[in-house]
Amino acid sequence: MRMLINVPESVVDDALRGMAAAHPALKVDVAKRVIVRRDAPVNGNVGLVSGGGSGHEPLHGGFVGPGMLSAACPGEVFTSPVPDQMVRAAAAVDSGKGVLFVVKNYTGDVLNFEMAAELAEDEGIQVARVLVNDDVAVTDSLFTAGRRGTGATLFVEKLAGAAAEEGASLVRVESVARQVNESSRSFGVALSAVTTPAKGSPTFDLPPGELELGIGIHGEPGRERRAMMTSREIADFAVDAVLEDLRPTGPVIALVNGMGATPLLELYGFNAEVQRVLSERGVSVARTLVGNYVTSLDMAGCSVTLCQIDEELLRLWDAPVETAALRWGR
Amino acid sequence: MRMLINVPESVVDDALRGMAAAHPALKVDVAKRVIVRRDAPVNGNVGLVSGGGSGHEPLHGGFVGPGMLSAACPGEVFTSPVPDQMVRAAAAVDSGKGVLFVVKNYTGDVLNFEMAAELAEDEGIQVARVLVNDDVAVTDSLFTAGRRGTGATLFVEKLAGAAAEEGASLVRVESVARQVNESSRSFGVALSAVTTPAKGSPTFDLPPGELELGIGIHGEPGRERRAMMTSREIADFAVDAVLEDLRPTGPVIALVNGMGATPLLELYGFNAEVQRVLSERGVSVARTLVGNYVTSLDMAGCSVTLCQIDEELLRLWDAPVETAALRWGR
Amino acid sequence: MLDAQFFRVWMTAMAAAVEREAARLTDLDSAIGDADHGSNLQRGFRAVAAALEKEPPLTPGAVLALSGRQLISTVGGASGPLYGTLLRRTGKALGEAEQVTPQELAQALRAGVDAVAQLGGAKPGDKTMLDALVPAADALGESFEAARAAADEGALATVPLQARKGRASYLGERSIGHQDPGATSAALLIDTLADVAGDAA
Amino acid sequence: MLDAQFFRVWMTAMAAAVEREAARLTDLDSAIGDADHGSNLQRGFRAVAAALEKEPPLTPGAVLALSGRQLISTVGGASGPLYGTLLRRTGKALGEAEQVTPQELAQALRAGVDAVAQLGGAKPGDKTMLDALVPAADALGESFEAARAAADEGALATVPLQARKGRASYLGERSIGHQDPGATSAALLIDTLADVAGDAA
Ligand SMILES: Nc1ncnc2c1ncn2[C@@H]1O[C@H](COP(=O)(O)OP(=O)(O)O)[C@@H](O)[C@H]1O
Ligand SMILES: Nc1ncnc2c1ncn2[C@@H]1O[C@H](COP(=O)(O)OP(=O)(O)O)[C@@H](O)[C@H]1O
Ligand SMILES: [Mg+2]
Ligand SMILES: [Mg+2]
Ligand SMILES: [Mg+2]
Ligand SMILES: [Mg+2]
Repeated sequence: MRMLINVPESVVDDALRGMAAAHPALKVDVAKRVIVRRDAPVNGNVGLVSGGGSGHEPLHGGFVGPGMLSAACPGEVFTSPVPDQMVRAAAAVDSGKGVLFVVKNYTGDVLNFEMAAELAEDEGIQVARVLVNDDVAVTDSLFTAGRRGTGATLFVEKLAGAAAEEGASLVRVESVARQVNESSRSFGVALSAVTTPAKGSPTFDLPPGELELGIGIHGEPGRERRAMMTSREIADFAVDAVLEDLRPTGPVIALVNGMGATPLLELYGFNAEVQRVLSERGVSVARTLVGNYVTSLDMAGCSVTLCQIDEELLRLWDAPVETAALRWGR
Repeated sequence: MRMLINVPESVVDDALRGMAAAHPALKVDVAKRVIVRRDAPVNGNVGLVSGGGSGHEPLHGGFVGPGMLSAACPGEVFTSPVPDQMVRAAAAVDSGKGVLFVVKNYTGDVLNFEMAAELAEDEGIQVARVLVNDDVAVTDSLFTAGRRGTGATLFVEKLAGAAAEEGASLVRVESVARQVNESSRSFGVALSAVTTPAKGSPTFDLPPGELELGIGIHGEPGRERRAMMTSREIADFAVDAVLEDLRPTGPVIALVNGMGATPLLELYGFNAEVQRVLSERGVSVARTLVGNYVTSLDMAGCSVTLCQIDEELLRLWDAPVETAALRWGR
Repeated sequence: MLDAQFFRVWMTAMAAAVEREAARLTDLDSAIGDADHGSNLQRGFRAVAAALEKEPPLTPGAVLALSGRQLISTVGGASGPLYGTLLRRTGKALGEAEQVTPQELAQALRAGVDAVAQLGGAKPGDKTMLDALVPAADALGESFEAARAAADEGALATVPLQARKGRASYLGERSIGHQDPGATSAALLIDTLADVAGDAA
Repeated sequence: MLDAQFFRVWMTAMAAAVEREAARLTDLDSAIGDADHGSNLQRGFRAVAAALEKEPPLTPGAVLALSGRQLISTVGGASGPLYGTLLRRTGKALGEAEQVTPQELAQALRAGVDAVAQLGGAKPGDKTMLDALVPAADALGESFEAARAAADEGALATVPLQARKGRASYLGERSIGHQDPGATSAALLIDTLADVAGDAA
């Protein structure tokens, strides 16, 4: 095990203590596992709450702050949080205008947020929910749990967060979130497997010289294994997979995302290839974000997420955001 | 080889093209390998130029922008850039108030920046140089090339950059940089070796269950190999190594830095331990930065840098910065 | 007749069984999931055991309802709400009786299993815990040992199936050839029930 | 007498030798450095060969001076300025003569080596390229073959040394037992010189 940890059992608690120390703008309840922006509830604003298994940092805790999430609920590593956390988060951020849950489409997240929504409504909090399901590697059919939520989560949280910060109603914030999700698609590739603290060894065996196409963010194997491809070939494959499903008719925002262990140097090089293929396909790119944002612990690899935007979404993208991991425009 | 690249030879050029596409606020000359803030030269301001081998991203290119570097010169992977790049960068950012070169103390960087300074002065540019040498793992003696420059580079670039942005003179910017370097010390630990694109296999062999103490940022082995330690033990060791040399008499800024492949979840957990030992040692921490900032490609591991600050340095730290990798306070 | 004590022993024995089998469950989950099923249940059933010890409920229904609530509040993931609902709804169906017959338990378990199917939207054959739970609930009317056999068989029978629910469904055909972790832990739950019933008999 | 052609052949042969030995130089550098010495020199000597081909300089001094400038502008790292300075200063010391004697080359090389020592602050015994270059420059007065032997021996003799300059010095005692990559490439440079001189004779 090559991990910078104490014991597997305390990984999430330790990280939350470390976050609390690093980010005075966050209220971090380590025991209850809720990360809330310090000024919550913000009068007149809808609360935006997300959460999911840990191991995807900076998602979600790194996106809590003005212009993005009001609160995040980190679960155990790769395990969705429990309803108690979400209810607590909702109560902490509700200013009376209601709360939107941003839920990545995994059975665990869906079920736990569903229970939480019921409980929160019992407490008199108005709750709406939006499912993020952008991963084109999974067919959205009766024969799967539906497309997974991956990179588009960042877009949903940023854009709906900007709307919430402007004082938009719950209906409006929810509709922005839904539009963003419907306008976004992702595809991911792994160059190595993941080692979770609990398991201590790679979740699958990927010999050097091979890669997994169509992976998720939980160390699950992908849809297909292939011999190693170049950055150029991977970009062609991933972008085409996204475009085939998204069929954008206007400009997009691109997220060129690292899975955690791929150096930024390689990610930027990969971005050059992503931009090349997009321009070859006649897709214009309004904004690009390159970095490790929606990660899978120590997995090497990358994903591409495209979100088709209109003027309003572009305005919301450029709106100020002030979180641990995304900041601009104040 | 588990790399997201085309061919090893084009890694740096590819990355620069990708940076150019992602960051419209930067002028990236891919062929000449110079990254300059778009509004350079800024009238009335000293230019701040750094550079070094690639593979440490976001250092240095990710730190170019208002409030930090004016320009950066990326070399080949782990190879310092050539004087031509630095001269070009100096010419691009000099507004007549002179240019400060921030040089990490490696023989290659020192020699190339030295040659560049001579050439730039021949062209009528006033140049000062500051060496960064903060790594306490290397004894600063006649028997070594001197302490290496690692995490403190970020502090020097941020704080001297803030001074330059305020219009301080070259003498003043240089003296801030020197003070910051003298007030900073680092110690690094590797949980895995590095694989450079050129070599394609790990630079040294580190069996799981062992770690290297006192590593640099170029895949060099450390001073000592030990059986795996916990996050707590590593924090004790690293912080004590830094404190022994720094002996701070006032508050510090802490950089808890990932070497590239260590998940943010683990880094935050490590930060909790760093804060614990600092508080046990009676050191008060004014600000903390956690993340992958001064990296070594795909190395797993971390480093701790402490910089003792006074009120003026703290003010400069909090001053606005707007770069790809560090942003706040505008 | 089965009293509150019987159900407490069942839950405690299940907690011990999960400790024993956690690594195996996580291994199964790493083949077609995210390598956490063992530690998820460990966290949950430790909390169940602690809660039952702290304030032992006095009726069979209350034991299961409390256990289910503990699972919901501590496990997370897919299995937390699903197992939590299974026990809570089974417990609810048992009502306030101080003792219940095996027949009543069989009926109540059927209600719990139905709730799981409704919550998760899965059917037998989708390669989930239902592949062990549904046949077990059917056979429990007959005997504890029949339920054990049915659950074990159901879990084994997930190997050749292609998953249609949960994370394993992302793998498409690559999920074939692996035993479902949730079906395996469900069989463990029924096995433990049969063990406890055998000891009590 | 050695003319410009001789020096161009030397540099071109060195470029070929570096291509051949690049992996070995990088391996040596990975043991006690940062695994780039081979690719550094490859990049540099490819540029040297291209520049000499594009506009062949007409004097020995100009060949070396141009080669040195190319290394400085393309290599980076420690070896770029050091090898660049070596060739530039050796070239400068040769002046504008169209032909030079081996003795004159030996003297000029000594000046180049001194410049390397001054620039990098290293002395023989510090486990650097100087451990091959200094004895080679000393022996070149005698013969090309003596210089080859001295350089090779000097490179080999770096194995037991503890590095005091360059990256390898960070390793302290762990640098002992490895041959210095720069001393190895320096020996290659002198070997190539001796080869070319042997072919020319
Ligand atoms: N929709 C569903 N209905 C019933 N059982 C399900 C469903 N989805 C998943 N499961 C069960 O949950 C098990 C996985 O549990 P666990 O690993 O603890 O949660 P997660 O998948 O969130 O990591 C699967 O093996 C399967 O038996
Ligand atoms: N101060 C110095 N003086 C002379 N030679 C040196 C000095 N420092 C390093 N070297 C030589 O440079 C070699 C390393 O070159 P190279 O790997 O290309 O550069 P870098 O160390 O910057 O990666 C060493 O093996 C050593 O022979
Ligand atoms: Mg899980
Ligand atoms: Mg180097
Ligand atoms: Mg699981
Ligand atoms: Mg080197």
